[in-house]
Amino acid sequence: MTGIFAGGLIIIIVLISAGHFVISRIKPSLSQTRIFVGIYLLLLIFAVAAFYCLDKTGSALVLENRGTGENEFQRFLETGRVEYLKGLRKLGRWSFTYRGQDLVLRSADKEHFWTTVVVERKEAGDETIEVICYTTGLQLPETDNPPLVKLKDGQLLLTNPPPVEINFYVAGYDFTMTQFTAGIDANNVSHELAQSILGNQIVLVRLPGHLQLIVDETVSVVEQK
Amino acid sequence: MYLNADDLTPLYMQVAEWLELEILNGSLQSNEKVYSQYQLAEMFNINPATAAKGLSLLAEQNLLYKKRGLGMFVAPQAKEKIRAKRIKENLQQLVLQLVAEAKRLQLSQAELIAMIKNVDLPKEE
Amino acid sequence: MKNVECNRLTKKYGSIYAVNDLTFSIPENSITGLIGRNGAGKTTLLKMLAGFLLPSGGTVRILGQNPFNNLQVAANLIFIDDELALPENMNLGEILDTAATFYENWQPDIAYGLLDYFSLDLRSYYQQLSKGMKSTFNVILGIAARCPITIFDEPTVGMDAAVRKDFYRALLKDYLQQPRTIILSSHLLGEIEDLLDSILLIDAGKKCLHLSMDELRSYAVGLSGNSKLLHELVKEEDIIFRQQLGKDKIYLVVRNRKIDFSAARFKGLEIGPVPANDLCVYLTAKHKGGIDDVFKHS
Amino acid sequence: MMSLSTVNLLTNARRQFNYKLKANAGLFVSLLAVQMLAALLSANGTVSIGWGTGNSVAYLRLISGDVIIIFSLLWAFTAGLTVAANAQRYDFVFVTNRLSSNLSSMAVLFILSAGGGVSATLCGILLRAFLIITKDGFIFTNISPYVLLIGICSAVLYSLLFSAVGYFLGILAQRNKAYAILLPALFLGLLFVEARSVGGTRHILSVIHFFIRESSLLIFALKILLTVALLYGAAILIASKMEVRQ
Repeated sequence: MTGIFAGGLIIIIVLISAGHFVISRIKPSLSQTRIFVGIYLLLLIFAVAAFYCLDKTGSALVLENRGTGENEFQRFLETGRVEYLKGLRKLGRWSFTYRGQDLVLRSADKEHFWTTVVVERKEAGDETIEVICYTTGLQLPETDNPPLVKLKDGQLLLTNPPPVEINFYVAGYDFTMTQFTAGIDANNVSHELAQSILGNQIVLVRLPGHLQLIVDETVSVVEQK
Repeated sequence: MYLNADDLTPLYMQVAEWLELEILNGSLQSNEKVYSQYQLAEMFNINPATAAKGLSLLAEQNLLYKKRGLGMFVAPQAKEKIRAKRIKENLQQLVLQLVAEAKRLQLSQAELIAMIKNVDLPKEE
Repeated sequence: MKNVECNRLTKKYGSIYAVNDLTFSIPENSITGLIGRNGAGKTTLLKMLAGFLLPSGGTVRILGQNPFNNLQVAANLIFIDDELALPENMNLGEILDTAATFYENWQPDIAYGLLDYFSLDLRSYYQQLSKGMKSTFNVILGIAARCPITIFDEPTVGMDAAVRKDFYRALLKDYLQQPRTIILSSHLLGEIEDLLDSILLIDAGKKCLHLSMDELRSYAVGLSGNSKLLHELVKEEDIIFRQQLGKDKIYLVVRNRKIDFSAARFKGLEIGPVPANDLCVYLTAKHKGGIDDVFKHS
Repeated sequence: MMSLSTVNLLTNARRQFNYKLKANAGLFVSLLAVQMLAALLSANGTVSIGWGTGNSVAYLRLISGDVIIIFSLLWAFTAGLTVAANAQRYDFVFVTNRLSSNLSSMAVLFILSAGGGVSATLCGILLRAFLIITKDGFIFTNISPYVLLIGICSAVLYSLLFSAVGYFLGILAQRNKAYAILLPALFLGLLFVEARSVGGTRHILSVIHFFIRESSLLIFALKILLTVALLYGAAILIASKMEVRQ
């Protein structure tokens, strides 16, 4: 640790010397200095004004209020009860009329279906199958990536959505701020944040009570208790 | 105006001499105020102390007199005194040298006098 | 009142004496020339007077106070040397305006007037000026500041003859308007001779002479004539300079002891004054025969 | 007799301050350059963390003004060095003495540090504002004006400390050029000794912890101001017997 620290300090000293060399060669006149500094000050003031005036509600993430989501998701997996998940959003909803006695639930393309499926039983005799896709993630265009759901020949076919990569910029406090506030240090933000941004998707399948469900090995299902 | 820097006569004496000439040629009349040491210093580009020394040299010879708070003035008989002094000191010295040189060159007295008579000075304005 | 007083002032660098046991004083309102050859210790002496350097021995008093690290002395003293360390980002006009805030007697009209006269642009930068123009700007600062103690160390380096002449005249005119104590150092006396009240001649850090200009002019006489005859008349220790003129004719510069040489005049002895500048050169020369001594035996 | 000027120390220090602020104004431009460079380096984020939910991956790029502030602190250090070197060169052209020169240097460094600290923090805001406008998928912690003020105060205090250290070392180096080589060598030597003594006393680390582990802004300010006062006091003592080499 101290070794890294010493190495870092050596780099800093080298940086200082190099910087000092360059800085001592920057020799703007007094009038040029006034112009530069004036423009820079205006830019900073403008930036601060912009920062506080911009509409940030769309993508605002108040990190402090965001739970990790891990425990809730665990409880949800144990119980299958959707109400354990906070901040659920509907991504998609499908409804089918089905009169068959049994139903095969499988992934459409032999691949494993990534999203957890929760099965809820309705009363018997209902002839509709409802499929709702939920997410705990943020409402961003990129995260709204629901799977495809089809009903065909007595099979409920689930297709993984095309994979997406989402890039986020997360700005926390500067170290000068975190030292005196218990705020978020951007450098301490870890996977949990990424997880809470992307969130967990679930597919809720509401089936008539009498329906015999055959689950293919390509799908993981949680039965609601 | 410049004093002759190559002349080895001390500067203050050169100043005094210049003032004497001014009195002689009538630029400075009797009882007229003479230049102050500062004016002289500026005119000749010299230290004012040097100029003051030139003035006091003339004052010592009673060619100038001092009025308290007003400065130096030309003494009433200054012109005559200067004339007498210069005849006695300068002219006689020059004549002596003149005669000595004539003698060295074996010039007769008559020839020398003729030479003197023939000198045609440009008229002073 | 003595504005500048030095008592046994010494400055040593290692084992070398830059200034060695100098004792002198300068009265207020006078112009003093500090004359000496290159390396005689002029700059070291002046920097001690200005309070920049700490003496190794002896004392300096400026206006009755020790000048080192002394704000009151600094407020009344300006030291101008041949290249001032001025900020590179400020133009001449800005520097003049800054100087005006520091010196209570500052004369803006004279400063701007001189700048204009010497064709220096207010918007130009000091580091871009030629050597001579830098010197010109320096002396403008020195004159316009009107400090009771004004020190110029080799102020005319790089100036051409016309500018030098104008500078001396400007200095004199300003001195006449506002007399003060001016110390002017130079390795040559010739140009400044007429301006001076007195001269302080130093050689190898030691004081050679401190005389008024008139005393200096009668300090020595030049004699030329038969060498045998001259050596009978003159004591060896009085000889300042010796030059062989012909086979047995010699030119001597000797200390003026008010000896009546008139009797010798008839034996072909010529007596004349010695120019002050030459005298200073002779007095600070290592050899009484000057450069000729080097070639004597060849 | 020409009337002599008398001058009050503080009056003179104020004149020197005005003069030196102009003479050292170039430092503001180098600050600007340093912050722009740091902002540019920070614009792509520092660490990237990925999180996948099977078919989706989120990459997080962490943005903060830390690099800008650290660069600005290094600038403050060199500003201290520069002001010390320039004091030796420029101050004595005009009326001054050592105390006045030091006092005005401190005032100049105070202004420079304030400028450095404020602009470093605001430059961080500029960076955030820039990213909000130009990048999609931007998520940030809302910095309340109160937190911003705390950030500015602490950045200014850090800058004061760095500039005072630079000034002290600069004066030491002016006193004797050998220090310019000796001190960094000594410092590095100490670092290596510390690096090797695993469980031993770690002075440098504890000095750093003394400042960075302080969570009360008030006590932090006291610590900084006390250290800065000690450094300046030492600088004044060292400088008082120094000759001026123009």
